[in-house]
Amino acid sequence: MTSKPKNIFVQGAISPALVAESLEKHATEQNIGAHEIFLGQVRADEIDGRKVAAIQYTSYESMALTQMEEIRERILSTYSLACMHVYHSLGTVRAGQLCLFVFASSRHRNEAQQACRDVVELIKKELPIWGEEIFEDNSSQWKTNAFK
Amino acid sequence: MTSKPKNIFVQGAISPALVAESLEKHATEQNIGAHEIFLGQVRADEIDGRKVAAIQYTSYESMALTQMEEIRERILSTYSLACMHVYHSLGTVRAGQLCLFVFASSRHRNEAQQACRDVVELIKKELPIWGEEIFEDNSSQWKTNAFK
Amino acid sequence: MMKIRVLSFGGLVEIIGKENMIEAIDTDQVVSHLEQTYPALAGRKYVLAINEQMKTENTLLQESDVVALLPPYSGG
Amino acid sequence: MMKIRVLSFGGLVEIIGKENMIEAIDTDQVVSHLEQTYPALAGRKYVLAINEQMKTENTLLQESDVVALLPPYSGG
Repeated sequence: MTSKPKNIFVQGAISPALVAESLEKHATEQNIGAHEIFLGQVRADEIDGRKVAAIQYTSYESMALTQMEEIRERILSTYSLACMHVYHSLGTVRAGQLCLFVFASSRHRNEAQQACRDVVELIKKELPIWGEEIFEDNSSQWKTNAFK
Repeated sequence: MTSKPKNIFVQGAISPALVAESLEKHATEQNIGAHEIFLGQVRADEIDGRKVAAIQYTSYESMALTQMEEIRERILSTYSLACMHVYHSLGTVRAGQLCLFVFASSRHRNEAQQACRDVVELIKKELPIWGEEIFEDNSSQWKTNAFK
Repeated sequence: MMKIRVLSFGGLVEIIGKENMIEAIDTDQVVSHLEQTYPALAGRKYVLAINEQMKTENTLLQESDVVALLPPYSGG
Repeated sequence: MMKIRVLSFGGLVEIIGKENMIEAIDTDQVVSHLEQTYPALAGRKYVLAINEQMKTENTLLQESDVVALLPPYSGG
């Protein structure tokens, strides 16, 4: 890879306005027929009687961006997409706020739907990102992605 | 069915701002972990040398809303969702504008993803809605949904 | 003989108009009467609904029934 | 003997800190030296990366290499 990988990281929560802006940007591309969007939101899970107030995200950023470029290339060579955008939070994201935003657009819906699904799966599996659940009593616990 | 079915119809194009608003409304629901969103956009297809400028949507509205209630019940009994929203345009939607917005939220991503996919499929297959493609030269042609 | 309200949608509106009142005792009669008046309807693809319920077989009609001619859908 | 830069992430930071300089010729030595200094590291689940590339087998190191200890991911 010669070009600098595209940044996907956002400090803090992802704003719903970013989703609207991304859609507006693609209103001029007249060969797009379908947008598929996935958003991850922090749940106020209760674990052993303690309620999650926020998740604090950290990452091995340079490695994550390189890995993301590889995922992007894999997806773009598998599906015929007009575009694909990914945003992931770093730092604190409170319960109810958004931490992941995946956006895929294509001519027909199948491509965008499958691509979006695969990308979310690969992000969770392959990007060196860690989330620490911060409970309301200020105790904390490191999350581990379960794959079902 | 005793209750009045929920309206899904929007006059003209669906605004990207509606997507942001829908997300904002669910920021307080702290047991949602995933939002899956599908958006249909009018393509400027070229058919026999004529370019699509807009699609004009009409519907057998009362029947469509009843059918949509049935789809909704089927989906909610199949998948465990926190919520599901559907918006479809009536009237004129220009190329590059949005005509369909499906929104499904759930605790874990699989449910929302599958539900969103099924709902889009069922909307195209079962709702009495018709789209007439209006070309730039003002000629027109009725669309037919192809299922691949 | 009763007059039945018949609605049409999509491309069929250009052929038979949005609404017709047709004298008929069943759906087969509705179709044949419409085809007599609007020959271009013959050969067009559509399904019938009575009171918003799809019907695939010939069905007896009642005064208050609303019949709808639905060409292939193209929503979404 | 060279000093290798070792980064750690996630829950491992609480055990060994964000960064260590470890004298080692290969990754096995990195791990055993870290476990000597920080006994709590033993038994923890993680994989190793050298210069951002995952390595599953013991690998010889060069002066400029950056080794990273990556516990199970939990992004998304």
